[in-house]
Amino acid sequence: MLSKIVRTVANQLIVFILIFGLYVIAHGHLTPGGGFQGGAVIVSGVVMLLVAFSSKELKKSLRERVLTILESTGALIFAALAFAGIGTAFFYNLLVDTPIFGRIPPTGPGPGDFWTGGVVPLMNFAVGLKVVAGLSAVVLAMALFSSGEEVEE
Amino acid sequence: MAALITQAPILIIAIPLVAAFLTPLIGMASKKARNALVIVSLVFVAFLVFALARDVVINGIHVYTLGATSPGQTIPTGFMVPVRIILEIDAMSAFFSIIWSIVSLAAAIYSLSHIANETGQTRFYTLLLLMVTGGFGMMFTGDLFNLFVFLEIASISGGALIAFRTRFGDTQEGGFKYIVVSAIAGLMVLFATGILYGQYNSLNIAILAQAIQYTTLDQIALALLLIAFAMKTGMVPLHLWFPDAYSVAPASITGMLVITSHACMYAAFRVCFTLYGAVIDAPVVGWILIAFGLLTMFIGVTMAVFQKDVMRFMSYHAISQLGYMWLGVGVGLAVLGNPGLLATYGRDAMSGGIFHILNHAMYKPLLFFTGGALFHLTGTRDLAKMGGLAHKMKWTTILYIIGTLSISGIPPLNGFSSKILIYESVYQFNPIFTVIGIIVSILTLASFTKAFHSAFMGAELPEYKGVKGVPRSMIVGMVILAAGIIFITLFPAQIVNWILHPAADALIDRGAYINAVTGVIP
Amino acid sequence: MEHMPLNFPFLAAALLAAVSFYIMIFKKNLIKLIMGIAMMSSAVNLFLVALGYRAGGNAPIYTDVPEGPMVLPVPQALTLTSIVINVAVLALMLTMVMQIYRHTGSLDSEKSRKLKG
Amino acid sequence: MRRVVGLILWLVLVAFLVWGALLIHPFGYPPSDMDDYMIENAQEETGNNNVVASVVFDYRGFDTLGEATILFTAVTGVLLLLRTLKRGEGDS
Repeated sequence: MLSKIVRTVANQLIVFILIFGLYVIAHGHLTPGGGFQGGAVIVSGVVMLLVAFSSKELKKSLRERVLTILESTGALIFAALAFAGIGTAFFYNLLVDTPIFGRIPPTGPGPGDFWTGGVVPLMNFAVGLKVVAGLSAVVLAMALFSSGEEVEE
Repeated sequence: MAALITQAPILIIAIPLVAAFLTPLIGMASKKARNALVIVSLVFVAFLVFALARDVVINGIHVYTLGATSPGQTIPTGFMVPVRIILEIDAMSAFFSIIWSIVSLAAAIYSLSHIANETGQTRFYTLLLLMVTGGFGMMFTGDLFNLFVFLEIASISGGALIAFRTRFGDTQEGGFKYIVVSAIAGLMVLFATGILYGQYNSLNIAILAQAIQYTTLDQIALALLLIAFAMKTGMVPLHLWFPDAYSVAPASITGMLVITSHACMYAAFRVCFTLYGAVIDAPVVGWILIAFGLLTMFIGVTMAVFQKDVMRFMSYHAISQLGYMWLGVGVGLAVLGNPGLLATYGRDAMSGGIFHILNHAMYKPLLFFTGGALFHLTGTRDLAKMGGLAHKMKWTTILYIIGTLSISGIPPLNGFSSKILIYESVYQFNPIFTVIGIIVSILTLASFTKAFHSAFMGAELPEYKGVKGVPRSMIVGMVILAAGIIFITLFPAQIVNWILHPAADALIDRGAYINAVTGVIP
Repeated sequence: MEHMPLNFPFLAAALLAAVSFYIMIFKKNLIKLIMGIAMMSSAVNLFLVALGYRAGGNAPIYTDVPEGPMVLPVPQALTLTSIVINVAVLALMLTMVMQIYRHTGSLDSEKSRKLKG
Repeated sequence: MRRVVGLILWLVLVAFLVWGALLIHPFGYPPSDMDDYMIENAQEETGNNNVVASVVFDYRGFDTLGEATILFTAVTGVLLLLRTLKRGEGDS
């Protein structure tokens, strides 16, 4: 556990890291970024917490069980979105031209419209959830292991 | 049913995948439900594989374009090359997927009691299903980068499963070696993919096969691909990691690893015959495969003779048997440019090599499973410490004898049918190879007899008086494979006509593979 | 932009790969071996991205993009996939090294070799 | 002996790598049939302004599913290997 200054600053900073990560995930279909990148940004915040507080402290609020459930859920949402198009073909983008994220942007350069992309934004969210839960679990497990504790089954 | 067959290629990959994602959630609620999910999904996948394979043999190649407006639309309207990932199943892929579905089912059933006393079972089954996904993906994909992705899925899950028993140090080393070799092989495949993409701006195997020029860069890519896949199959100069990894894994996983090495062999065949088929310097590459195949056969068996550890001993035999397949297919490749010789013996040699893959996929996991049963009962892998176990494990003894006779090529059993096919055809190519093959076969029989003697025969040892028999699910897993062996033994002609010749022809006939994507009716 | 002399980015990727091969062949420490593999994956990623560059191109994103050609999108997607795959492989390899260290107390690939064959 | 063999192997590899790097197409002028199709049609077909996102999640979405699967595999593997062994110390 590091000094009180570091812990306080980390406590404040994590909010901004979360917001930035969510922004990167949410705008994956408009600007550079996406689920993996935004997820990695949020996990960097988790690593910061891990450094500022000890892994034992963090374990109290981030249960491995919860992380496993979240990761499986994210993966299942992703697979379900891919399965949704199986009426035509697996991975068919069936939300294009529908009310949900279905607008088609005008061809060529443009300002960008959030409600476009079909299933892509939803997949970004699913992947983001998966990456955050999965990589946090890995980082936490490694930290716990090297501090002599072991992961629950 | 027709719709199911149309969707079968993706369902075969996606069902184990979704089951793997579900396993951690269901495993928290109930162990029984989790085991049922694993077995039911694998049984359903096996059913789909058989239906699809039947359809492929009757109606020809299946293609499935992911995300297109219809699965058959490989190329977007008004354009020349495919932009989406295409799954392509010809008789060769169907053949390998049949093997994979049977062995993975047997391994899953075997695991039910083999790891019953361990912690972390839910994660074990999750990884097992992911490994199944990776194997099917490698066999079905028609896209080079997708092949790399599934290769990595199969090898990462395999590496983690090898290291499953974390309380032993050697499992960690074996897993680490496997994962390092896989990572290097994967990066080599990725390098080669990049080289081919940079020249032809496509990732589809059929389109690349159509466009390929055999420039120097293509030759470098070919070398990278072949070395990578040969490294993953444990060909001799690159085999040092192979027994270390195979001997320490749980026995069910070792059985599955044998088939992942066959999947890598499939990828190597795909590269040699389909991707580079038109331009490849066939005699040179064929002779290289033959030379390394013979070396693999010989060194594998000579190393096996000295092993005391039952799983290491079987791993070296696995290396040695893989040499037969390289030999058979290498002879086929060496005469690929010569239709006359190809018809006289080339096609038979290839069928023999492929037949040997089928046989090996049945008896080698069976032998590994019996080795695992020995370990399960005695807690040691050292042959010198075993003895008199036939009293305790009657079924295992019988199954071990079936496996031994099969691997040594004793006449009535299936190992003989494939070896005789290889010997006969290779004899016409070069008689010395046949002699080497027979010598290796005799050494195999001798060393397996010796191992049989030290593990099963003799008086019952006092320290194994109290042990219980082999649990039932392990016996069931082994019996599935033994039933496969007996089926092949009883109907060799049907197997050759219905499975092996279509598979060998699919390798030779690269035009059909390309036309299935480009849509040109020959 | 004119032709870069001697395909400089490809040469850089080749040299990075050469350094990583050197580490993998000659270094005995397992952590260094892992670093070699990480460097090799960086070399492959650099190679893939360099394949897709088009002279004077913009990023292939239509949101507020200036006029001009766009670089190829597929290599960028491949690189993204490859980066994530390498993260996964590295995580697993490091875990195994942690376990090896726990069992043998050493990171030397010669010393920790219990298996012979 | 081992060092000499390693050195020769390494020099051969480096020679091949540099040779390959010199042979590949000039930097900045790649062949681009497939990619041009994507750049032109991504907005219309997938509704994405970001062509890379449309390649990652639509044209080559299956790769991304595989990639997510690999991450899932690795996480499961890491948690499997670092698990506690408190229960079940029996024979395997």
